[in-house]
Amino acid sequence: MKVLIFGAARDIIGKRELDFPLPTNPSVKSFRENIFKEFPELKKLNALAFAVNEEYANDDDVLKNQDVVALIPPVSGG
Amino acid sequence: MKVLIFGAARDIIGKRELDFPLPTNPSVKSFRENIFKEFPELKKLNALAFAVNEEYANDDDVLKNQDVVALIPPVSGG
Amino acid sequence: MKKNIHLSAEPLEIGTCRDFASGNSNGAECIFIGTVRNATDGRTVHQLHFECYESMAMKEMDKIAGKALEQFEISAIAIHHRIGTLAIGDIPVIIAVGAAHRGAAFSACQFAIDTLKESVPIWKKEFFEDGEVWVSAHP
Amino acid sequence: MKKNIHLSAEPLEIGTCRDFASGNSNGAECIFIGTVRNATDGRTVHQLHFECYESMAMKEMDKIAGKALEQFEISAIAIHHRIGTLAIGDIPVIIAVGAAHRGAAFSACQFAIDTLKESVPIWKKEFFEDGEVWVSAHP
Repeated sequence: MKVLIFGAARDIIGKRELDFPLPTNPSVKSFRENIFKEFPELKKLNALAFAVNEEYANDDDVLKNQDVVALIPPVSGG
Repeated sequence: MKVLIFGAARDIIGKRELDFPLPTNPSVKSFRENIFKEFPELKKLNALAFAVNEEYANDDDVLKNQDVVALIPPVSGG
Repeated sequence: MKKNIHLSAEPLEIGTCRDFASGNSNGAECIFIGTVRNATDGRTVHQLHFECYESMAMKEMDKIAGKALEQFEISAIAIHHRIGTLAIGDIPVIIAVGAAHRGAAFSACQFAIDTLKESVPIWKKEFFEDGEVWVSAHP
Repeated sequence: MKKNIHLSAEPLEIGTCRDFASGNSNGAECIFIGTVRNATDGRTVHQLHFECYESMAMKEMDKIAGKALEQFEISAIAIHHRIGTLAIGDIPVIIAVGAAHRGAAFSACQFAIDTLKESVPIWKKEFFEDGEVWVSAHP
């Protein structure tokens, strides 16, 4: 699964993009648990949302291998 | 007393300016009664406020001969 | 604490108002622009004429700017009003407000235009195909 | 029903936004301009850097414009956001709204900037004399 990484999350992971394995139970929730395990510093963010194919995702949403997931730290545009 | 006349009030009175006698009891209220007597059409306006020396006036305010009174029909700027 | 009041028969300029409201401590500017609509209650408007009690209108606009600076956390406000004859699309009024934060900029700008419409001695006459009328004058 | 969305590394233009929001049936336009402030919580800011998830940011801004047109009686809305490096006084965002009446113009404009700040994937890094920080990222 392709993972895009922005803002403060990128400073933690050190990359703009990752290839990350689809979780066994392919929910957004499982993905979050796995990525937090791999990069525990992400827990220090105020919040971390996820987008799947350019739309905000919910915990229960199901992921597929060809999805593009994005890590969305707290936004601060405007 | 000098009286300035604007907007719809001017269409009724037909003048931009009037010389009008100071009322015997020189309150704004008396002035209103007198000018309404002279130009009854003014009663057809939605409202008519009075300014004395460029400030909105109250019924009880006392007028002097050298004051400049203005007839202020409903404003519609902006 | 800055205010700028302008009443003129010449076209108003958004850039001038904005320049006035700008400042390095601002994070937000809110600009209100009134424009002459092509219709009122479904009737086609051809043009407008604004007249004013100039000296008092300047005083009342200055009061509004002063109150806005008192009541809201803003750094500057410009209130510009045009008088004379205006065509569709012309701009009778511009209010520009600068502030550190957007909430105050929006609130002060809306307060200023709402209050201007209530208290500033300016009168608008609308010209329709079949006549003309002083706005709000009659029931 | 018109919306105009723009995301660019080039300076934003108020006139372009206003032109888009204008129209002969409008009586009111509300323009919000975000500007780079010289300080945050008393610390001097030297510059800002905005990065974004471009394709998603465009979609989210488009949704905001669509919702504004649905929820308020407005005729047009332009939402322009800048990315890249900005200096004090530069403009990261402009939102321009045109409407028949001013209430809707103010409400829609404020709704749009409030929602943009909540949902559009754009991130701001502030550069101070002694370091840099992603705004709101950490407690």
